[in-house]
Amino acid sequence: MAELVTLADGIAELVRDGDTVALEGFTHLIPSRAALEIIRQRRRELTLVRMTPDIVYDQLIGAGCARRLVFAWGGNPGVGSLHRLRDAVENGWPAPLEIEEHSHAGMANRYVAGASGLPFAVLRGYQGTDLARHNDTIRTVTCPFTGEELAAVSAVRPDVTVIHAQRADRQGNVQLWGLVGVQKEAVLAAKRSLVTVEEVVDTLEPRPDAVVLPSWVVTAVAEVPGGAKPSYAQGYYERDNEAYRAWDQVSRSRERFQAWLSEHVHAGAA
Amino acid sequence: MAELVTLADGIAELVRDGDTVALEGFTHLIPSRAALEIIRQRRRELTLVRMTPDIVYDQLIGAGCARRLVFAWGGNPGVGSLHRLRDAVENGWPAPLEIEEHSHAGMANRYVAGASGLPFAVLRGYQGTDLARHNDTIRTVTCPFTGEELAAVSAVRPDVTVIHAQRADRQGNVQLWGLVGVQKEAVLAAKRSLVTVEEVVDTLEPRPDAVVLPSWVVTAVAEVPGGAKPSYAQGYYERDNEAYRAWDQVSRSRERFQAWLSEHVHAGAA
Amino acid sequence: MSWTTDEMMSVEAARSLVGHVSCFVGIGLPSTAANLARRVHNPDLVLIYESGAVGAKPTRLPLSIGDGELAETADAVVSVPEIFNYWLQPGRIDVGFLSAAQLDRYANLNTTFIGGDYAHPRVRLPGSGGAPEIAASCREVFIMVRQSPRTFVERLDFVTSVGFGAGHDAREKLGLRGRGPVRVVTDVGVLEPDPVTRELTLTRVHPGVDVADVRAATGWELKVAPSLEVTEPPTEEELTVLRGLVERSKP
Amino acid sequence: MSWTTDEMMSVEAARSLVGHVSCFVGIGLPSTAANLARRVHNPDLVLIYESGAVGAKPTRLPLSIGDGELAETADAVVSVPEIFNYWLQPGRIDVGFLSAAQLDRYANLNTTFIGGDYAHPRVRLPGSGGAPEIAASCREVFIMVRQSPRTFVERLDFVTSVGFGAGHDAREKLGLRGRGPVRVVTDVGVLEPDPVTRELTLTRVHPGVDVADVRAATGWELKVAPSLEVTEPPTEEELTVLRGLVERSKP
Repeated sequence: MAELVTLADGIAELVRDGDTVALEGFTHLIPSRAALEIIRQRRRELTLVRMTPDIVYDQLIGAGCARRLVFAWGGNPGVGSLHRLRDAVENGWPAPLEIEEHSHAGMANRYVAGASGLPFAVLRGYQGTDLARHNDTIRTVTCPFTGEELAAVSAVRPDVTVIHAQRADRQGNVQLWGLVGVQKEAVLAAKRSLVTVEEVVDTLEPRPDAVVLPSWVVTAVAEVPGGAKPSYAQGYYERDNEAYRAWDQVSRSRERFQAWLSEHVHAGAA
Repeated sequence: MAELVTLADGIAELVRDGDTVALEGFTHLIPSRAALEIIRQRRRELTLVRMTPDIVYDQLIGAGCARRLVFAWGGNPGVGSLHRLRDAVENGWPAPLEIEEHSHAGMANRYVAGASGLPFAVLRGYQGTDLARHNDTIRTVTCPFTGEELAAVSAVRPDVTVIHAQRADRQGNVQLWGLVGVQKEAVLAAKRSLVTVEEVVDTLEPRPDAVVLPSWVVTAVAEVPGGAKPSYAQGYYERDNEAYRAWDQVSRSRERFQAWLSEHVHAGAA
Repeated sequence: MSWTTDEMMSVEAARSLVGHVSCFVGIGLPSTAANLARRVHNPDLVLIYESGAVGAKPTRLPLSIGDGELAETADAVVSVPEIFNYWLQPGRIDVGFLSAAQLDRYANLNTTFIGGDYAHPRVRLPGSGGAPEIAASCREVFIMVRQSPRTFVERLDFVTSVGFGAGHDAREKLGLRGRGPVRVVTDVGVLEPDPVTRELTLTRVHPGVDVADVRAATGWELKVAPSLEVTEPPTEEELTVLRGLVERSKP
Repeated sequence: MSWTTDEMMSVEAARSLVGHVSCFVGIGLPSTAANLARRVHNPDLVLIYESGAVGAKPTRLPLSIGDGELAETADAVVSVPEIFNYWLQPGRIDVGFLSAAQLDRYANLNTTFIGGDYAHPRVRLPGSGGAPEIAASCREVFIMVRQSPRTFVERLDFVTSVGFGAGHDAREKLGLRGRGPVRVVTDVGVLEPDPVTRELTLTRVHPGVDVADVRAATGWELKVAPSLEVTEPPTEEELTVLRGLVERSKP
């Protein structure tokens, strides 16, 4: 059964140096505050997994937490580049970053395989592209009925998955709704999981388009109101598009980024 | 976009002699009235696909509509045998019945493969059982990453899938909720689909645990209130457990079954 | 209070669920035992039905695995593919609860046919349903079945679900990841697999049952544990709750 | 009314959506065109976003493919694995709408990197996202991209998404089932694949554009259709709606 913890304790307990860590939330419910806490606790050598790295991974990469990035689309949605990600890949700053790159369909199916206890997943994908040339987690498999050759991707099994949800009850059952992305699969594929939530409530009222993760498949829940900002939490607050645009400026130079780090993440740290 | 039709027209148009037909609904929302209409229209040589044949397929088989049965569990839930199914398999009455038999996990994944446009699905299943000995749609596949051998099942692609749902709107968008079984997959795997609904409404209010099938993936919708009886439609009526018990008596003898056919299905037929 | 052999079987099976988090429940005897356990022995037990209800809390025994009350009281309702792929297959469910028409000494199960051959069976049974993968993937499997020579057979007519195959490490060699059937609860006693050979061994008889009765109800030369125990009789609470549950579930 | 080249491009792309049922929409230029089409050219057009919104009806242009309004106005909201596996992969979506940083004469696309090599790129781009499978699986693909020699290149630095591979029947030989990129709409004209070689051929120029301008904006020796047409200028309605949409979507 999931334990109710503080964010700091949850990250301290569940995210360890060298871990493979997935922070998921497909444009909605991105666990932004949890990412900052990982930076604040100065985790190192992480393999970061995420379909759309977004500004949360730009921050983690710029802060030097990552050794490797597993992803499908690394941009600032609707704005442009992730400058810290680019600086790491193009210039090795602050450290070289290995990349393991997939399509969305491939990444989604890698989580599905992980959640299903299978070593791989099959899809129609990658044919004719250059992606498989640089990635050993993309291979082929032959249909035993038709002889057709299809793409195979290896399962993703994170050491820990972190997601943000709207609610949990006091028993640690988690409820999220709206665009629910790949979060169920990412939690079920992981060895451990931490869910930050907008609020802990007595009872989870059933909602349309809701996913419920029962307490017994979640390791820990932390109440973190606003934990997805500047992403959004449907029913709580909207996406702060201006903050995404502003990040473009902050992240363009190493100096401004480092100033932001000191001021917004490490200031007041113990 | 789905067309609104009468049940008789929908069956006449979409279910043809020799078709592979899936009637789905896993213990809930079973399209019982549609099954009776198929019998009434005297379809022949059907390949009937269904995870749990239930009394609807007992009726279709007893009435001589089926050439082949593709299934995973053929009983009267909570009551006992399907006597017409047994009579066909054990004694070839009213005609020999070929069977293609899977586990639930295998059948569910065959629909998933069909809905996904893949020729097969991979699962951990069947190892050590006698099922694959009698069924060429169960084979093995080797993981291209780990070398592990896993079960492979071929996709199911029905010519037509028939399901029952609570509601549709006038544009033919379909909404079902509660235990939604494998109906989405069965419709998306099929070439054509017919959905019977409790009612056609102006607007589909969002509901917890609801699945929506957009009009453009459904061929036809027929308003058939009570169309799932003696199964149930959550929010409309409960399961008529007594009718399931009573079927045991009706179906035990060929004579009583035939009397039931004349009286309840063909009486008043054109 | 006196009790029937079926009641003793349900009570003893329910007791087996103490200390477990989650249970994949079939209909019939296993459903009675799991629902009794949630009332008396393990109130937090998570009941999972293959119809897609995760954490169902039925007030009466469902006649079918898809009774409406299962969805209405569940923590989460998911599709049938999801139940098998995301919940059962990865081995996250503690206990799978099965019954069968035939069982052999290695706890392999037959629910497919009896007599004749596959193409021309004497008695065609419902088939596998969820059983093969429940038997394969749950961390442990409990079996409930009334003991008789027709049920406890030397050789199955069909292997629908695998227990320990041909014994010893046959199960592991098949790549099955759950521990397999660790307990068979019958109306006369309890059988458990030998740690080495995996052959089912009588470890417990229910009150009033002689070992000779159990042997007579077994279609093979039954092994008996040297330290054979006698099951604790049902308590008044167990019987009261069980009977209330059955009563409430009558049509 | 006068108009910009970007406006002409959006209007012409929107017109391409007449007669189609469903469109898989990316963000940026394709989103503008698809939303314009739903307002002017094809009110029933079903917009599908990879974030899981099927049948979204946004009132303004979403900045991200996951803006809340997409889910709130959708006919159905599904998970990301489902969008790719059940909706995109089987080929049930009519049109996939893509853009790119580089495109070659066979309409193969690069959104991965420019310059240097994969391990040491000069400019690292966002990567593939949903594009490879959109390009593979939609019944048809429309591409929107501003035409310049830096974009319309002789040779891609990386093949992220396949158009017609090396031309002729290369696409079919790869097993891709959708018809591939049937139209490339740019700010200067429209290119379509030659029926045999599949090489992109200029079939239409926008009003006021010379063929020489288009050639100058193309990094290979551009083929031009003998019966070159001129695009109808944007109507007042098209421009009014487009501008309203863009205006409403400003931060």
